[in-house]
Amino acid sequence: ADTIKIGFNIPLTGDNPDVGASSKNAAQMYLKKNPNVTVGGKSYALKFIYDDNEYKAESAVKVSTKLITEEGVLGIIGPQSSSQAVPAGEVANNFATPMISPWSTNPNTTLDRPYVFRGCFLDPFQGPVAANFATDELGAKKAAVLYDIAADYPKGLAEFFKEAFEKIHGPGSVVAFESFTTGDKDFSAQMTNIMMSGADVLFTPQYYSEVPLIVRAAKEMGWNKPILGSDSWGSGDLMGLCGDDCKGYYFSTHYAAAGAKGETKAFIDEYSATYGKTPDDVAALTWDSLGLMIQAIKDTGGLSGDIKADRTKVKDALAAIKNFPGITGGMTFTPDGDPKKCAVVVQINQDGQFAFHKSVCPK
Amino acid sequence: MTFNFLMQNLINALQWGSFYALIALGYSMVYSILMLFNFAHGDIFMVGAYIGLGVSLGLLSLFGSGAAAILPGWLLLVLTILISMFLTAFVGIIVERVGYRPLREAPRASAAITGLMIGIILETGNILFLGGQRLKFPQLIESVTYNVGGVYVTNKKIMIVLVSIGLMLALHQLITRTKWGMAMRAMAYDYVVVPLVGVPMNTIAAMTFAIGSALAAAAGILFGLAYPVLDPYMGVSFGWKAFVAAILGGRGSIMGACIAGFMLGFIEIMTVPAIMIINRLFSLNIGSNLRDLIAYSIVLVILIFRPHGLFGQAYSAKLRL
Amino acid sequence: MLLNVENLRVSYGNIKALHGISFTIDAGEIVTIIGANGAGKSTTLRAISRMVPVETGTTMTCMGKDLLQFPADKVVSQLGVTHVPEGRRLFGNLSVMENLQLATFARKDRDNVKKDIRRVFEIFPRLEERKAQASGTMSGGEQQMLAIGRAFMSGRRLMLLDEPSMGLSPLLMMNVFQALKEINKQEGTAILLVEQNARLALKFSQKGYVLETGNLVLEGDSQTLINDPEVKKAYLGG
Amino acid sequence: MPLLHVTDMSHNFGGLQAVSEYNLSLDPGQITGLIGPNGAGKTTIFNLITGIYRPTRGSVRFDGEELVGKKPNETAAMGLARTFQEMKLWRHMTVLDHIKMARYSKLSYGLLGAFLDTPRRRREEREATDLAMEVLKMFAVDQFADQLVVNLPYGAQRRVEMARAMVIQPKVLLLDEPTVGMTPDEMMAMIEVVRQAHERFNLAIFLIEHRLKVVHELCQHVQALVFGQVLVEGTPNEVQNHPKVIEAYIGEQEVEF
Amino acid sequence: MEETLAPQQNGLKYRLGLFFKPVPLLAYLIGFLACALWELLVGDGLTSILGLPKMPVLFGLLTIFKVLAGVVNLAIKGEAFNWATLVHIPTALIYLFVIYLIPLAVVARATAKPANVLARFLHGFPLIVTALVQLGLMYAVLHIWAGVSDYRLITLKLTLIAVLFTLSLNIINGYMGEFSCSHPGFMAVGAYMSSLFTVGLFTSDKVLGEAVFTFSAAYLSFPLALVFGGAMASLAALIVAIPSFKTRGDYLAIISLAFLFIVKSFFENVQALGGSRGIAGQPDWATLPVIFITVAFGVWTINNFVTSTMGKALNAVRDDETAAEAMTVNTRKTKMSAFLFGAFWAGVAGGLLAHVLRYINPAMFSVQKLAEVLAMVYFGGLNSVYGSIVGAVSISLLGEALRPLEILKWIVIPLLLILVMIYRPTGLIAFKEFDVRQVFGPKEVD
Ligand SMILES: Nc1ncnc2c1ncn2[C@@H]1O[C@H](COP(=O)(O)OP(=O)(O)OP(=O)(O)O)[C@@H](O)[C@H]1O
Ligand SMILES: Nc1ncnc2c1ncn2[C@@H]1O[C@H](COP(=O)(O)OP(=O)(O)OP(=O)(O)O)[C@@H](O)[C@H]1O
Ligand SMILES: CC(C)C[C@H](N)C(=O)O
Ligand SMILES: [Mg+2]
Ligand SMILES: [Mg+2]
Repeated sequence: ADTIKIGFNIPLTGDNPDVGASSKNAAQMYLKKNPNVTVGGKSYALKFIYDDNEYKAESAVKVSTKLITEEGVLGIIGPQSSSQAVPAGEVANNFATPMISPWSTNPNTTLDRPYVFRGCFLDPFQGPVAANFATDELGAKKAAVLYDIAADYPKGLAEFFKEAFEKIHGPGSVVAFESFTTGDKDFSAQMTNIMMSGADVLFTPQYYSEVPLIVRAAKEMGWNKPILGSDSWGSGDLMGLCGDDCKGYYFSTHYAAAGAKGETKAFIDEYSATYGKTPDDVAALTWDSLGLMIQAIKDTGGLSGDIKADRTKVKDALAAIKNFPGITGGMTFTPDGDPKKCAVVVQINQDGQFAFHKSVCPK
Repeated sequence: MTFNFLMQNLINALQWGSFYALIALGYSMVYSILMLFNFAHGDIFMVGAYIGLGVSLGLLSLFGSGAAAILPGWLLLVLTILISMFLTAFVGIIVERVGYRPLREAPRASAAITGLMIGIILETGNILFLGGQRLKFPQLIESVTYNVGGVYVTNKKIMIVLVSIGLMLALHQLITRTKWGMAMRAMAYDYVVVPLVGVPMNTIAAMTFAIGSALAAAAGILFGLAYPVLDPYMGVSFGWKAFVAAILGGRGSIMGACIAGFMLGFIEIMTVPAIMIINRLFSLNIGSNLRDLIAYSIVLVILIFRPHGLFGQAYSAKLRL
Repeated sequence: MLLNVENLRVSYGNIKALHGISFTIDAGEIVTIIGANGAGKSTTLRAISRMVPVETGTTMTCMGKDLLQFPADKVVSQLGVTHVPEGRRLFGNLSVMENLQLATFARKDRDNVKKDIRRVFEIFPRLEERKAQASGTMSGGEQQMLAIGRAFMSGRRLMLLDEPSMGLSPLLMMNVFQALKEINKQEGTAILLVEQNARLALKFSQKGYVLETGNLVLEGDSQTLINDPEVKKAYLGG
Repeated sequence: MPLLHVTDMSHNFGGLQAVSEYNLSLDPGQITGLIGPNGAGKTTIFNLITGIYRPTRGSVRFDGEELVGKKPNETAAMGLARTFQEMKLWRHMTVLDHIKMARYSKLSYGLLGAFLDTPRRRREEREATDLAMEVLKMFAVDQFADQLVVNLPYGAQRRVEMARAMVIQPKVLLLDEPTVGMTPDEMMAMIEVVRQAHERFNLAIFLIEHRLKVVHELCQHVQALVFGQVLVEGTPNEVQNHPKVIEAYIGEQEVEF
Repeated sequence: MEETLAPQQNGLKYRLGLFFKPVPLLAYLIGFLACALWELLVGDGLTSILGLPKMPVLFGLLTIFKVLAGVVNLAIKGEAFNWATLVHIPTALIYLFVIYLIPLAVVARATAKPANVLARFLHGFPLIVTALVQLGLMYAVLHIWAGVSDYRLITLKLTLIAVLFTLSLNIINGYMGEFSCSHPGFMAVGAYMSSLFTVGLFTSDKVLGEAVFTFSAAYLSFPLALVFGGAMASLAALIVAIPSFKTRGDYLAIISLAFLFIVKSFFENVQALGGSRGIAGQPDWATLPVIFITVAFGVWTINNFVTSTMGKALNAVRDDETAAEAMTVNTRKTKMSAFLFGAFWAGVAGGLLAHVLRYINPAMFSVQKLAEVLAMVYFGGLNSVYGSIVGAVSISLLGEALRPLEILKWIVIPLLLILVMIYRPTGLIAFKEFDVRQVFGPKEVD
């Protein structure tokens, strides 16, 4: 039978191997469920190729090139993180191959790149969501931010948050804007500054692995005010690492696992049954991005066999998708290739579940 | 703000410095005795932390935790530390046997490369066996925060600082007062003739690695208590920074390595409040993100003015080629 | 017979340094090996102290025990065979005292150690003056004394001395040789001496061997060798 | 005026007075010997003259120019070549490269020439090679030109070291125990080599030796150094028979070297 | 005095060596050219005849490891494995033999005589003539070879850059014998500064603003950008070079490591250069010919330097600094030139890298990069141009070929390196002089 190949440009080693593992898990689950796809009346076997980008930009470029020119994939899923997605997107666009980054929230990933799409909202959207939430629901007038300056995503989001918060409360209302560097484990110096600043809330758009350390440092310094996080908190492992320390805090994210319904619940149940843990954002977004890609392939109405022409067709079909029913929300792409998606704010409840608190949708 | 603020940071710096000191100590053991860069040391620290994790989980399941505990937490902690130090010592011995002994005659830099590679293997092995996700280190003892006049101190911080100072003093005695220490220093100077005075060289080398690795394990467990998230790459930056501290302290000086470790921790932590104070004083707006830049510029300047480290003597040895 | 070496063969990679030499040393005896540069003298000593591997076919026994069964450090600590290498090779970062103490690493007889150190200081009073000095900063002669003292501390059934006179002033050289003779007499230590200064070495010893490019070409008691015209021509400067 | 003129030079290491009030005047073509017990400060004097250490006090003049404060490569380039007691050779370099290296200060092609392989560089390198081969022949080590020095017999290594110093085309040659570790035969050969070099280039030589035979054969003038101070100086015979020298250095017994 | 053991006179290796002894580089190049053309002609056909899924791009290694990876996954994770793919191992080998090894051997051996004649003829002219001819031929081979697949092309480009980078580090770590950790920092400076030049001046960009100049021949300024990057890297190298007068060995190693941390932190913090987000959108100027010429030029100048007496002073300083000084060597100038020169080429390599990837960020120039380049230097061999070429090429290719092994790759590569270090502690081809005349010249057989 003919095959359709989809490439995965994901980090299986390097700083965040679990991100790659989640993506691969979701993909394998998808493949098991849908081993074949029918396009224009013809059945194709799906084939996924996972390539390791080592969580490095340089490698991500090589992997993209390899997937496109070597493996002859029809489209690429990934990279997950913006620091790889930005350079890899350039390659995909140059080779006119559709690429969907499930998780990259940096605007530059898709900007001016017709072939590059993403499966999530953007930081310029998420930043204000968090700022508004802090203002409206937490009653904060002064905010502190703690972020990793060396990582693309936290830094971007921290800046968007600051901008949005100061727009509401005036310049200087972000009273502490503290940073550290990737790999740092000790946040006591920054926390001491934050304690002194008199902030009402701490916003920290950090990876779930750093959150427990930050929360702990805060508590050890006597911090008893709210802490607000972002989509990077939303890993199934957060609670395993953080334990009771994180309970009661809020974060904005792509979907709320606890109390999910319908398709989303089905996905969560099946994933949990297969891999023994709740799917995190990456898994859910990878699943959706894969769904988008397959949908677009189907929408082409038939493949010619000429891979170059087919890629363009897939891209056009992707751009034309309307209201794709993803498990993380409905998706329609803007001309830039970004979906208009609602963000969810979840609270970590006393059972350690990410409980849906509210949903914020773009206007 | 000022006094409390400074005290608080000082205490933070002490704890952070303890880790650098402990790890630099182990690094410096191997370094000053075999004159080898043990670039795998950071990863042995990681392995030590994971072994500590395994041991403590094992002990907890044996003796129960929380209300059902048969033994008090501190005892479990002591047991965990001792058992893990013992087990990690073997990792060190294996690393020496496989990666360093065959290279004793080789250029030192080649051994540095083997060290790097062993480090990568340890990291990758961890991912292979444990799947790469972060693991939580169990909190064997209840964390208690004391508020001393507005300065927050936890019992763990105190313990960590004391344990590392204790280990450092013990090791210093070992190196300067005992025959073993003498043999280690002799080996640093000229390993070829060590057997000629009746000293079993391989035993000394293995011992050195064993002690260094055991120290790394102790550091790993204390680290797990203070920062309970373990990941396979947690040793990498520690490894390089211990390298900085070990040499900054001065070649062959165990004490020096330790003090340099504290100093490095101190510089790293204190630049943040220092920047803040400077900002206030001169109403500037320098970000605390310049920390690494400033901290390592200080290291660089120290070395320019003290080209042989803080406590090292001048020497003209070069890489053994 | 203290040491019996038969068919000793050593090579460094492709270079054959010793082609199967045989010799013996009796207890308390002073034996010298003379030969040109590169003849293989140092290699012989290194082979006995197990610093270089020997080739198959070699047998070496010390007091009836198979020497090849002992690793380098056990040759010192269990057989009492010590080697003062070419160029002294002290532990320059250790003090004089530490150098001496380290040499007793494997010794169990703590009381005797103190006595022995006192003995070394008697033979070389200069060392006692410099007890705490880092040995690396001492002058060549002082270092040579310490090297002998160190060997004395670690075992003294047989001392292997590699060019102890190298770089020493005439007076000091005499002192060193006197001290060696004294140790030999009082402790019954056998000495295997390697020297460029053949005349001195032969005068000092009872038995001599002449080594030429890895082969023993001549042996006999030292007095005979000194008067041998061949030896005279080749090694005693005419 | 003497070629090398040292006046009241002193030096100490920490508390140790290694050299005190040392004086030397060496005329062109003169060979002066320096003897003394181990640790007397002989090698230190060499190091002070050549600029490896900077004397605490005193002056060193060479050809009328002050040397104190100059770096070793500068004093060497001025014509002050030396060998080392422990023979400092470069393990990974061939014999030919050793000799050519001593031409460093005479090369004028500059870094750009080195990077770009200019004709000038090629010419200068060729000239250096030719000169080096000539010198190697003179010291009878030309057959080793392409070998690494570590593979050479000991005596040949000594001669390479000497050849290397000679390529600088020095006016003064400082030799630190050139015959140490040699058999009597090799020692005689070395004496011959030194003598030839001396005669051919009218070199001034300053020589440290423990073997009195070498001193006798070569030197017109000898200094005996004890504890950093010159005890006696004069002709070899005068010095050797001086009771103080016998007491401190030679000893009573009749020894041959 | 010394007897050398006679080499074995009858081994296969010996006889093969004898057979190929008279083959000059020129003939090998002709052979490779034949292979590349042959592949162009029959590669696709042979691929389908052999039933290979895709034309093997890295000499079949990738294909073979893909199959092996399948087996491994089956063994350790029980993942499904298509046994039919096992046949790809022999077929990939057949491909390797039919397309490369056999034609190469046959053509190279067959043209040995005329090639020798030609090489001897060219040898009569100044070196530059034969160098240009042979490099031109080499470029043609690479061009045709890489023309087959863009993956080959990017692998080749990055490999060439790695060669330059490795060699530039070998100057300091191998020839001068210091353990310098600052090289990724130099590379970063070069990458950023050349990007500043090209992106800042000629491209409209969010970080660096509108293009200052726009004209169609802007790419002609690329060499200038590279030189600018290299020069700035040299300038930055002063920070490491000056302390090297006073200190050596391990202390210098951490000075250079501190430098690396500082550079990384600097670029993370300078928002005008994109901060941690980096700079994207470098113009696509680093084409294969540009890289080839730059790398060839770099290798040439580095080789010139290390074979000159000026450059050999590095060895003298390494083996015994006191003796070097006593022999008139200006050790300051020597150290300084080594650092600045090494940094210059590292900077140029950085500039090329930035324009191949067309994206840079500070995280790329971390200690990981350091570990990588150190591995290449020490694997290939210290103090050797050959060594660096071999080290960079083999580790780069291996890194790609082992990709299918996924995470196991990071067990296999380190193990391999450890083995090399144990059995050849100074690297595969250490302390070997690269004599250009001899390499390009005819092979005279007696
Ligand atoms: N480590 C080594 N590697 C290779 N060859 C060596 C080594 N050591 C010695 N040799 C060679 O072995 C031979 C014998 O050397 P050895 O040192 O035993 O001579 P020797 O008689 O002690 O000479 P010397 O009087 O110079 O000390 C020489 O040819 C020497 O070059
Ligand atoms: N760098 C140094 N630091 C401290 N002390 C030193 C140093 N160099 C030499 N000395 C001391 O200075 C004294 C003179 O040493 P020097 O090497 O000049 O002696 P020498 O006359 O050459 O002896 P030998 O004949 O043994 O070579 C010795 O006591 C030595 O220990
Ligand atoms: C950490 C994740 C939330 C990924 C992040 N959105 C990025 O752009 O890198
Ligand atoms: Mg010898
Ligand atoms: Mg001396």
